[in-house]
Amino acid sequence: MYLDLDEGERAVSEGVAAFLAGEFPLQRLLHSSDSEALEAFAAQGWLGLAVPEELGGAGLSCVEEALFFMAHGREAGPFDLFPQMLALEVARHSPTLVAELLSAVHRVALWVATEGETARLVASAPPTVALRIEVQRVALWELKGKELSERTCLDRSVSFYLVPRAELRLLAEERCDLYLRAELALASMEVGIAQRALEMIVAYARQRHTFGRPIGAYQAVRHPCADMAVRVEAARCQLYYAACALREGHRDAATQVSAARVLARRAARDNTDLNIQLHGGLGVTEEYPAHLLLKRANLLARLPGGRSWEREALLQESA
Amino acid sequence: MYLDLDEGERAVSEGVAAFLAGEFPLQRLLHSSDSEALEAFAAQGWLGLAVPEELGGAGLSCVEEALFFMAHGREAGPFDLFPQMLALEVARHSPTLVAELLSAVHRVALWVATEGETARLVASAPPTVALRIEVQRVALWELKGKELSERTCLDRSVSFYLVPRAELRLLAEERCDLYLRAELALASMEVGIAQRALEMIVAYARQRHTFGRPIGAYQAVRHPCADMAVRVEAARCQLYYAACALREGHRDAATQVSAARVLARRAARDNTDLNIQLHGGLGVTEEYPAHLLLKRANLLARLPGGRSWEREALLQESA
Amino acid sequence: MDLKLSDEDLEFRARARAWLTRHVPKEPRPPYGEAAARFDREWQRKLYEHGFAGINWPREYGGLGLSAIQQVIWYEECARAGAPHYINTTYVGLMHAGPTLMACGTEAQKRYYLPRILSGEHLWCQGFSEPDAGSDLAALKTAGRIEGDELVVNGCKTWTTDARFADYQELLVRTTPGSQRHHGLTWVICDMKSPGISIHPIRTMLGDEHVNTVFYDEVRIPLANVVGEVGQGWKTALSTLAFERGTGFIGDQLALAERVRQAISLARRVRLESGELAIENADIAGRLALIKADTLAIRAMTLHQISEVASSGAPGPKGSIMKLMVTSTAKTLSHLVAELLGWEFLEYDYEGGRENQPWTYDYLWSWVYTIAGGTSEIQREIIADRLLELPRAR
Amino acid sequence: MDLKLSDEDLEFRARARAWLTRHVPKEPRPPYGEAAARFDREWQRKLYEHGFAGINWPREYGGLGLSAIQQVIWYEECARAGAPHYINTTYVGLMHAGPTLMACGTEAQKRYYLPRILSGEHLWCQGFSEPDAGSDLAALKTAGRIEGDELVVNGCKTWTTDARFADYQELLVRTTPGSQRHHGLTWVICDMKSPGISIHPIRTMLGDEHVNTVFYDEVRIPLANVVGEVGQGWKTALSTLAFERGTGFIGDQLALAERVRQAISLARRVRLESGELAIENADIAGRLALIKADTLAIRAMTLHQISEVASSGAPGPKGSIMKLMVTSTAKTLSHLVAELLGWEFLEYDYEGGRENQPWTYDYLWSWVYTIAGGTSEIQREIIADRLLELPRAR
Repeated sequence: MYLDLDEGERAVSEGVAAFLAGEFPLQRLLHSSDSEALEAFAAQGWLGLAVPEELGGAGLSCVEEALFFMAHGREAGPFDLFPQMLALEVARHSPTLVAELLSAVHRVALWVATEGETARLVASAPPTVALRIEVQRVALWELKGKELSERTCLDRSVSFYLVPRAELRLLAEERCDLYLRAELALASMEVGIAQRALEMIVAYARQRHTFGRPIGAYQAVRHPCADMAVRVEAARCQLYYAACALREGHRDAATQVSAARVLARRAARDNTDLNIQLHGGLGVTEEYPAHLLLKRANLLARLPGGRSWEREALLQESA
Repeated sequence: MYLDLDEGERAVSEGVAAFLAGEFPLQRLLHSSDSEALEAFAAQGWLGLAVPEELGGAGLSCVEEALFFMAHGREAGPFDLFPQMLALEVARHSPTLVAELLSAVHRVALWVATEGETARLVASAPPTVALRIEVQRVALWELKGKELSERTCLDRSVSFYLVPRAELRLLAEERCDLYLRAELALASMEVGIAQRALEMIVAYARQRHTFGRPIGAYQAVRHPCADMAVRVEAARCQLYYAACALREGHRDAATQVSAARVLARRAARDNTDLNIQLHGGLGVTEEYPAHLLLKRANLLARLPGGRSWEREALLQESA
Repeated sequence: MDLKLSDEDLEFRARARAWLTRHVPKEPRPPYGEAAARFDREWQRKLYEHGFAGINWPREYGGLGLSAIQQVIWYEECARAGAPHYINTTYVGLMHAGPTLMACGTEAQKRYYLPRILSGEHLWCQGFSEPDAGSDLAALKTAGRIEGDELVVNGCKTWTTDARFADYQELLVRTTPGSQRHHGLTWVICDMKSPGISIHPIRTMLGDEHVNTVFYDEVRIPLANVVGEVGQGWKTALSTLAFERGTGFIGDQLALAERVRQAISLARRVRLESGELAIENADIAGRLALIKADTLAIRAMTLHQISEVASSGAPGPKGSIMKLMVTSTAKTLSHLVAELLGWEFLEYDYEGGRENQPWTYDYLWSWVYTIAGGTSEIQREIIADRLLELPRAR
Repeated sequence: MDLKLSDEDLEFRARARAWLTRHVPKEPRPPYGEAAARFDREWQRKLYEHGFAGINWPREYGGLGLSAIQQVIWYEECARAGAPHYINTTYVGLMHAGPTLMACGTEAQKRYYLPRILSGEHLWCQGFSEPDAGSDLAALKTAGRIEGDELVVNGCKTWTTDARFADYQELLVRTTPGSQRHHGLTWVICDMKSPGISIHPIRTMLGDEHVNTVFYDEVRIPLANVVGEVGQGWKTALSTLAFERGTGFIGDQLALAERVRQAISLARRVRLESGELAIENADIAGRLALIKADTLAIRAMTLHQISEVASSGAPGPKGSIMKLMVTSTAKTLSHLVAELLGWEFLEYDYEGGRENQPWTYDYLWSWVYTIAGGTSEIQREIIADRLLELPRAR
């Protein structure tokens, strides 16, 4: 029983953090798109983090994946990594498909909703494959046609792609605990976002002055920051626990993952909100990155869409 | 259109405030009971505030009654006044009954719940009559037997009296807008409580020092106090509006009264909570009156019990 | 106290309703830019020509000289009729500069500017905040040097809404070199076409460019444009702010009720993930009911405030209570609706603005609202200082 | 990271569970007074005699020398078995005085006091806070005058829990006359039977008399009782507080999970005014789910904290995060249950205490919890100062 990062875990965590800070820092979203990002992560081998070694991956677990997505969340990293890496789990039984996903020959969008005859996908560039995450199954669908209608999203690093439902063909599906993997990855990104929001306002509060003092000397700033730290710490510790429980196959893994998700979503929502508010006017300007965290948190909060599942997992008799 | 106290209203408001501060100040509850209070109010003629002059009352309206109960709330005044004064409205058609209520020959308890075959009443002394407030009707019941079982209440100024349901006999009932009168009176008391909680902490924050400064100089105290003031002001203005709308027979009176009640209950709950918290250790001691406001607010919050009615009145199509 | 409207009030309401039904523009207001400013000017001119501009401004300056209650009635009828939102490019002129000139201007200033504000001929912008003087306005540094009968201004102002379309600016500058805080300031009317002014738009997270930073390089302003006295600009500015914090947002306060009505109606239509109608979900319904109650309270507070002003003459620090209530209720509302709307909420195109995607726009606007015009934190300080008279640490 | 328990851990859990099943007292603990203290002493002696006292205290002082994980396991098993609540009259000895003596005491002090704390022979109480030194502990004024080999104490301490039943007190006094703030203080062991001590109970709004004000009139304490150095009492006190803010509330943190389980089970039984089961109401269910998540997080934070201490050796300022989490979650929980319970909640008899009416007691206790041991406001200051390193204004 040890609920903190060991050396190997720290290496993964710092490795991805350094790569992201160098190549895909949060500020990139002020000026550029993420449409080429997948290839860069493919080239570094990050996509195969949790893919078995025999299939060309690094053979690590959902614990390292959680650390990866936490670091990713801190920079509001390229969104497409989430469906791409989850798709690799669905594709396990097809080495060809795994290879095509690992090399980003196939580009995976997230299929987030079905509106009448139309499927709504989210990705940063036109996809070839769509991943649908449901509580009972996670499935990969190939896009047959090229008929994509693009719409802008509040999180400008991605677009919506609307495709006729009939043009999607089932490629592979998985019915085990992949839904929990998805929830865990989302929770991880949200913890990263909440953490970054805290760091951003703390740095600003140290240097910005008003009425002759740094704003960090006012309790109106200090106390909300303290509450932000509480939310991050709670969500992060629960994330660690849930990741371990999932890897170790605990009976209460679903409950633990739900708790992690609920707390991470709350932390991301409240911390990105307060980060803007406590910055004052600067916080609402487009050139300052505070709003990027808010908008990403808004997108993630709606994924994969199983709020009543979360509640049931938390309130079940045996939990 | 004038939504503030005129001269006559101010006189009522200040009169009752002065009487209560002199005879029934909040601090009385630290040492004595309210069992003799009704007679004192009867002697001063306060019970007949809204009773028509031809029946021996002062002939004022629900607006003055709201001001009366706001002043009453500030001192967590004798609880029995609420059922007694409402009973007078139910008794309108029987001058004898009115006289017996006005002189406190009859003592009215509030019938708050029916548990199996037992009726649960609330009063500060053994009652002779019980008032039941329901959305569709407000009714007065006489206690036939003397079989009262007494239980202590969190708000120690009153007791619970448990009586067999079969021993209650219908005396009079009223089906018009009396339910709204009850809600309005409760909202008024709650506004008074919320206001008193604010005054109490503001006075303390001016004189109590910590770390070399009055605590009122810390934003951790100042800002919650400001929020308390916002809640009081919102609830108070809405109370005024609702009282006028009820008196003037506006179509939206139910919606307005519901809004007043919802905001008053929130203000009483949050302000009595913060008042204790911001006092620190002193706030939880029995000798300091902060807890009296909290406990009274707890009792009132459960009365008369129509939360879903309130919600419906606020969300109805035409509101 | 009573809610009775006089015969004049009722007659005014009927007249306003009838006129608005016929004259509210069919086409939506363009979201940004010159086209929006033109639209606002035209609507204002139409109001002026038909006798609906400056409801409670004195008749001698072109207003209607009506009561504050009739002003409320007007806003309610505008919200009901879907009339153009009154917080537009005419706002600073009508709500800041106009009242300030009435309180502190010379007779010549009043006669010249006030009717032109009412007719939509002159648009105004504000010039108070600076990059290092936001919440702490008295820290401003933009300097005005007196040379003969002119003020020569150098420095920079920021968060100036619609600076590009404004004809004039209410400009607060430091005219006493080396003066501290609120001493040595001057409030002056600046012609925005003066040489030496350059305007740099600030894009916000909403995607618009309403606000700007304005730079002043040896901008020359006649001393005749000073409002109040040279060196007494803080006093003049306080009257501007008192108005904004007093009754300057009444229209907004009342318009919120219409938004809540729309949200409740939305909750009757949309279904949650679980399949139930949103309105039937106890959590959603409870939150909506509370928002509705808050909105009714805001209207009651507005009427109470008007009644207090009518009897005491001054709005007092309760404007800060109102700003906290209005901005926090608007925020709670837009965040709740964001939950109801699903993917439609996220499909924001950054070009459509408030007209195309009102709920997403309102959601993003909720931070502007709780920050601009004095952050919520500053409003709480004002309440603690002035209303509760708590000891100060500053 | 991993959640795997070692064979020793599993064996200890099985042993603890089996023992507790057989030995947890059938009768409830008396709520107040001497009877309660006797009950606590007896339970502690039973633990001591059966080898379950001082799970992670060193063996040389009578402890079991087990790991922090096993300490956690012990608390979990106690909560599961309904064992007597460990926050009782033995708390200060076991959680404050004991750890402080281990860190700063002389060998003689350790040998004498520690085993007697473990065996329940000695009950301790705290003597830090004063009427004018609560949150601001360093403002304390109670004076200790050195005369020969004695300290003569005059003054007053307050909020002293269970002072009437305690044998000893951890007493913090000002021994350097005229010294300021945290300088010149001394931490000393005070025999509560010393002449000159008088104890005045403070009734709280819960109806109990757990806390007291203690007056000292020429109370003579041997200098040999000083823990740490004379004049260095602040250093000693910090080690006391670090322990309390570090892992001193682990048992409470874990017991909360059991309360949440009971609340969820209650929500499955009780019906709301509308007739539906509480658990089926979206508002109630959503709030309960969040409380459940917070409770799981508190357990995860506890394990994380233990892991950090295991690798770094020190608990750090995260104890303040824990206290905020635990006290706010407990408050949210008890306030939610208050809504579910209806009139049963209000039928509070003021004599039964926690045992008779646990939910109403917990509801009232929620304020004690967010105030005692450093208010929530002070905890936020500690986080801002020490964890976030924000600039100070104080």
